[in-house]
Amino acid sequence: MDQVTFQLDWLPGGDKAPIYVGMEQGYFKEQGIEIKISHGRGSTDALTKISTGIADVGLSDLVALLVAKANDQVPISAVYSVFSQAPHAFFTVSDSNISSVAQVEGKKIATSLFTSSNIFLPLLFSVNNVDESKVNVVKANPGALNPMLLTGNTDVVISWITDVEKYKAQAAKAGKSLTVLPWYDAGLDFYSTAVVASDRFLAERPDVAKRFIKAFDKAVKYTWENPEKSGSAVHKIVPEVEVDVAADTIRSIHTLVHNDVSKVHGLGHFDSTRLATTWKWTAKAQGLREGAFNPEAAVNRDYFSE
Amino acid sequence: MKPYVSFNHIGQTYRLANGQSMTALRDVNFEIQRHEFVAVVGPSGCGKSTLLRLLSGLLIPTEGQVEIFGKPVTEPQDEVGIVFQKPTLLPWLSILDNVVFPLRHKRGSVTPKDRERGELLLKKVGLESFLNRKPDELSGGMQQRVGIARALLLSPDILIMDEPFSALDALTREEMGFELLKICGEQKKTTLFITHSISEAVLLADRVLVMSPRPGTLVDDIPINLAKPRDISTIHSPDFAAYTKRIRDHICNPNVLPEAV
Amino acid sequence: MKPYVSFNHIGQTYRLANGQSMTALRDVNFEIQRHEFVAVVGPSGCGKSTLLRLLSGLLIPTEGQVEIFGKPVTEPQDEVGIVFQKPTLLPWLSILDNVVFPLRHKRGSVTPKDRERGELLLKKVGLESFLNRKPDELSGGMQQRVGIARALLLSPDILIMDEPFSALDALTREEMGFELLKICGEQKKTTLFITHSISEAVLLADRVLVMSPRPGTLVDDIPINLAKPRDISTIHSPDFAAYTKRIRDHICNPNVLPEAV
Amino acid sequence: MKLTETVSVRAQFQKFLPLLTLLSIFPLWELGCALLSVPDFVLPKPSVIWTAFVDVETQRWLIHLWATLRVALLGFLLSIVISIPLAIVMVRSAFLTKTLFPVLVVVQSTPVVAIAPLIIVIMGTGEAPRLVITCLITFFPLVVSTTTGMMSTPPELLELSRSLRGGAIREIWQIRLPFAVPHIFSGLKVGITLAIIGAVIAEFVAAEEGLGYFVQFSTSYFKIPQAFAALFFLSIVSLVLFKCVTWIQTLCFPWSLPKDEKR
Amino acid sequence: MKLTETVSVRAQFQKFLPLLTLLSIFPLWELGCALLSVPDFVLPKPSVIWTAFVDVETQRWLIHLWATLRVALLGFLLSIVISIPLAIVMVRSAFLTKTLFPVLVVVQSTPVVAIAPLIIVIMGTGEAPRLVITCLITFFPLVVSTTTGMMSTPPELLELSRSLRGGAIREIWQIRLPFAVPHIFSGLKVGITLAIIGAVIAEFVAAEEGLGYFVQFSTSYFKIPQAFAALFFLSIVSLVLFKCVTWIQTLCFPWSLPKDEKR
Ligand SMILES: Nc1ncnc2c1ncn2[C@@H]1O[C@H](COP(=O)(O)OP(=O)(O)OP(=O)(O)O)[C@@H](O)[C@H]1O
Ligand SMILES: Nc1ncnc2c1ncn2[C@@H]1O[C@H](COP(=O)(O)OP(=O)(O)OP(=O)(O)O)[C@@H](O)[C@H]1O
Ligand SMILES: Cc1ncc(C[n+]2csc(CCO)c2C)c(N)n1
Ligand SMILES: [Mg+2]
Ligand SMILES: [Mg+2]
Repeated sequence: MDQVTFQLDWLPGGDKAPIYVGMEQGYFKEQGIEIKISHGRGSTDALTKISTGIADVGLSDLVALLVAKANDQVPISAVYSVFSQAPHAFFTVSDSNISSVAQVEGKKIATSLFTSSNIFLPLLFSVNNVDESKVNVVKANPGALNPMLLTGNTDVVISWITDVEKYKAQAAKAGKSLTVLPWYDAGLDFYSTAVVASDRFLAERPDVAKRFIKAFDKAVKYTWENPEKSGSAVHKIVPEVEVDVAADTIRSIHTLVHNDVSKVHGLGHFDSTRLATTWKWTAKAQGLREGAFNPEAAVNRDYFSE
Repeated sequence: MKPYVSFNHIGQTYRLANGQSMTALRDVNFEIQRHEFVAVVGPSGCGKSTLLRLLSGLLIPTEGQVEIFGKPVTEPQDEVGIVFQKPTLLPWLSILDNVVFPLRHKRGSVTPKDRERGELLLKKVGLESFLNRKPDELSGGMQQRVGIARALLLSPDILIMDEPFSALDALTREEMGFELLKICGEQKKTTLFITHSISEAVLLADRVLVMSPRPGTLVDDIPINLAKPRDISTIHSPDFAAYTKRIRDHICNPNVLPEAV
Repeated sequence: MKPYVSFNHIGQTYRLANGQSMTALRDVNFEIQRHEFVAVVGPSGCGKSTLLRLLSGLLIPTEGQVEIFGKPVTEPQDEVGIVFQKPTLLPWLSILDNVVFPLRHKRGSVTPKDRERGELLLKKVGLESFLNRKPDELSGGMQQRVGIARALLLSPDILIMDEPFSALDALTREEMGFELLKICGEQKKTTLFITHSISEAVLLADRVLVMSPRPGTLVDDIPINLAKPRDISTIHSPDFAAYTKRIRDHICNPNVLPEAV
Repeated sequence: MKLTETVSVRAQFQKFLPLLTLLSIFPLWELGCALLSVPDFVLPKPSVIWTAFVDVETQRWLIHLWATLRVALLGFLLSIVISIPLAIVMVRSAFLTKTLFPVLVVVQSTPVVAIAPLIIVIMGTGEAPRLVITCLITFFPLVVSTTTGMMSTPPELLELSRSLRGGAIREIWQIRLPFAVPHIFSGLKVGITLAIIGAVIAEFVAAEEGLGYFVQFSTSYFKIPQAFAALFFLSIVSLVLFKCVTWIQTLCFPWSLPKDEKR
Repeated sequence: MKLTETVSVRAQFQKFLPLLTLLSIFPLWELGCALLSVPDFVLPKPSVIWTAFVDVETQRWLIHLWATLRVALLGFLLSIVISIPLAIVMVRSAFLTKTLFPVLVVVQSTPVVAIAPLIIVIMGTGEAPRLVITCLITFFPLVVSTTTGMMSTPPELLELSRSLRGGAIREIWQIRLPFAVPHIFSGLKVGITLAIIGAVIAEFVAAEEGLGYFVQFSTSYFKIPQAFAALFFLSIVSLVLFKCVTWIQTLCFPWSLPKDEKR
């Protein structure tokens, strides 16, 4: 059995189901791989752990990887695209009468202190002709966002649609219903969560890497075909995650995985043009020179073939 | 005449850290008249300091009652000035500030006039050139004298002094003794004075109480009928020798070193 | 005969907290022979305790040099036992543990035998029934006696005692004085003994040093040629009276209270 | 007879009065939340917290509890083992004080969350980084209070030691340290609560179990009552450990308690 | 003449030796990182940190610095204002001690980040919640050390006070508090570093600027050298504030310093 340490980019949940599904369905065992999962605290944390050899492979936002590579040549490559759309979204309560991104002008928006969403916000505004100076953006701890929204402390919050089920559950208890305005519907169109691997892992155990990705791909497909079973797979390994919340999450982020992009280019594949767009947006948002880094250097297509 | 201070069948039993208890005083019974100067002598550990703490109201007797002018003493009284056996100075205050501390502590602030009075008292105890020193820069005897000056600051009606001159040399001791007598006479104080010096007790006191070893009881109560005002010539009177002998007979070997008292 | 202890033109100037400085001793110059018992008397604040701290090596003189058997004293010496003016007991140790503390502090541990010795010494100072008490449960005089017992524990060659009997009553004081003489005689100790009692100094010492007021200097150095062993009858000898008078003439008013010393 | 019984009942009551006062917080809290209709996702009512508490299996609680407790206690011990010698060294040497103290201040005031990646890279992902983080958060008050205690030893006791030529080690061991016991325990009291905070913060940064992890997990799922149940559990743990420290002091160093408390 | 000059040069050297020793960390660090080829995103070399430092405009630094400093100092003052009276109250009343202390322990051992929603909903996202968080993190060591200091006042001094019938307030004010000054300052020393930590942690709860915010911000964009530059800045601030506390003690309460330090 080959040991592989898998690094989550956050705490366990329905959006991380594939790795648990692969373990529960025995896909990794079939490939002679034993998985050890390490929880993460954001993409940057995951990247650090993978780059220093604490984990071999894991999840990270592709944008975070591009930034990290542009800033600091981290020895990591993206090998498999999980979410080909970005999960960033505005959440608002239904009675606020905000039904499009453009309507946030003149409103108060609460966002997490440190989320990649923040860097794309100015871009979103300019694409949708929102006057940035007429929007009141406040930053707070992520745990406080939904309470702020539900108590009327803010009109809109910025979150990810991976979290929408958690928001909905709490909103339901407060007798409110949630409106979700994904940014991919408002003109922001790029890759998001990907499987990334340390270059050392790829170089030293190329065969293991290939087998891992094969199994992972199988798990991704299974996950979005069987949300309920996938939810219980997560629950079995992490009892704190409830089956139905996980299943609902899997269902609610279906479009992040199965969408026009994946239809055209196939699940898991990185398309050069979309990759270039992703970097262009990122560079612009981060104030980096577009030519300073070639995004192709951040992906490695040698280990995944359908 | 109604007694000014009275100890009514006082017993004091201390609780010890190890859970046991120890009787320090047993059935102590005496009275002090107004303006009387009473000296207490007795062996080490017999309960003299305990007596002082009882009269000062810092300690409530486990048996009996201490009364000042008929009122039971249940807490410290305003009209009492105390010289403790240890100097008990505040290390962060200068000598002068230590002397005027009772006023600051009672009233909240001191006026320049109070400080003048403090200076005067420090002069009386021979420390006029040490006003601004800190206590730990003084010798043992000097610290003791600061304690005496402090007790006199409030012109208390009742003075309680626990071996106030024990760290002083012969000359200073004698000067301070007569100074004390003068003050007590002028200001009509009632005084309880603990000492190890039998001759000092006889020379200064109107009455000498003699205590037995632990548990302390009174073994003698001797009125000293020597002429007043007392001065250095008093010690040459034959009565003086008789008194000291009587006390010495109580607590000392028959031919004890007289001056070692 | 080579002097055992010598003070060579010693001067001591203290630096004060306020930046000024104060001369406590000036040109003090004397010697102590082996097995000699030297008493020091002098007014309060004249520098007696300073003298003690210099000999004990706790203080290095700002001028001159203290020597023990020809070797300059630059740090505390093993063969010295000290009784401080304050009892200086460790409040967290029992009385017995306080007495055997020097052994524990020097050697690291105490044997049951050491504790027996400690008990014996406590018996000698009359505290055999207080072995397991804590210091704050003792009277002032009792604490002082614990300090004396502790200084004797290591059978030091040189004993330095700062008013060791000041808090003791006449009887205890006398008993302890003769006990001390016996120990010093038997164990051939060299002793520096600070006291305020002139008669005590004459009765116990082979030589009495008399100091002047601040800044302290030696004003007289009086060999006491009274017969040995001394006992209570010594005080009746005419020489005794002469000696005490000579000292008293130095530091007291002409007709000072003799027993108040 | 009757009288003493009454007295004893009253004494018992007196003894439990603080506890009763404390417990009276809960009905007030419940009532306040209900009256002001505070939503449960802001401040859950005690009854709701209780429900959330029993909803989680006991075994899960115990797993999380044990993970946190282990790190907190080991980290606390580690920080004692480090800080007392450090304090001793600094009491002995002014040079080391001047050199080490700024380093300690820097270490203490560096937010561990910020250097967590560094710690994890060095120590791996096991329990070690959490121990180190706990220790980093705990040690400083211990060093400062031990140093302050030892420095305020009365000079006459130090002089006694010098006169006996007991040497530096025994001066520390037999005089300064015993004298500093009350202050060391004041440091330990602060330290034990910080050790728990430290363990929790370490779990925020890197952990797969523990009460802090569970709080974070619950919060990220917006299960606020569950998070409060975990916080409540955490408070109980803190109180018990705090009590243990004072209890050790009472048992082993009764003389170090203020006189009033001894009675 | 020559001799005294040499002595004075040596004295100067002695004085700066600790500083020199401390500064020698940097070349060692630089060298160590280079030799072990530690990647800059794990532990950047001092030279790289320096570059990152100068790359950020001075004005940005000042904005972040001022935001953190303001909250740390105000929160610190607030916690002094709260904890000293609390300590006084607890020294006076055993009942209040027994009732309040558990509450304080609970408050102290509650990770503030976990109750962020509560704090923000009640106080918004302005400076107020950050002040409160700083205060919550800082007050406990202050309360404990002030209480311990006041409780260890020698009984004879308290007896002096009682004999003068100065009353409870003057006993506290003129005897217990002055006696406790060394211990209060030991609490303040711990407190000032915690105040900075507190301000930084508060910036994790809600902030738009500040050094702690900037550290996290830089980390989240993988600008590790920049994060270290901010951490470094933070350390300097801590050292300066810490020095200020000891300096205030030397200036206002010279008698409260250990004898050795006075010289
Ligand atoms: N706080 C205390 N706790 C327990 N026992 C005490 C306490 N204070 C005094 N004692 C005991 O009570 C007895 C009398 O003590 P006290 O201090 O009154 O004696 P004293 O006559 O003043 O002696 P001295 O002349 O030596 O000062 C002693 O045996 C002492 O051990
Ligand atoms: N640590 C110190 N700092 C400054 N001055 C001091 C210090 N110790 C003593 N002195 C001063 O030195 C002088 C001599 O003090 P010392 O304690 O030697 O006197 P002493 O003869 O022992 O007096 P006493 O009989 O009152 O104990 C005094 O004037 C005192 O003020
Ligand atoms: C990979 C990954 N990183 C962070 C979070 C946490 N998170 C994502 S969005 C959000 C709120 C505001 O945008 C929070 C807290 C997550 N779930 N997944
Ligand atoms: Mg007494
Ligand atoms: Mg002296």
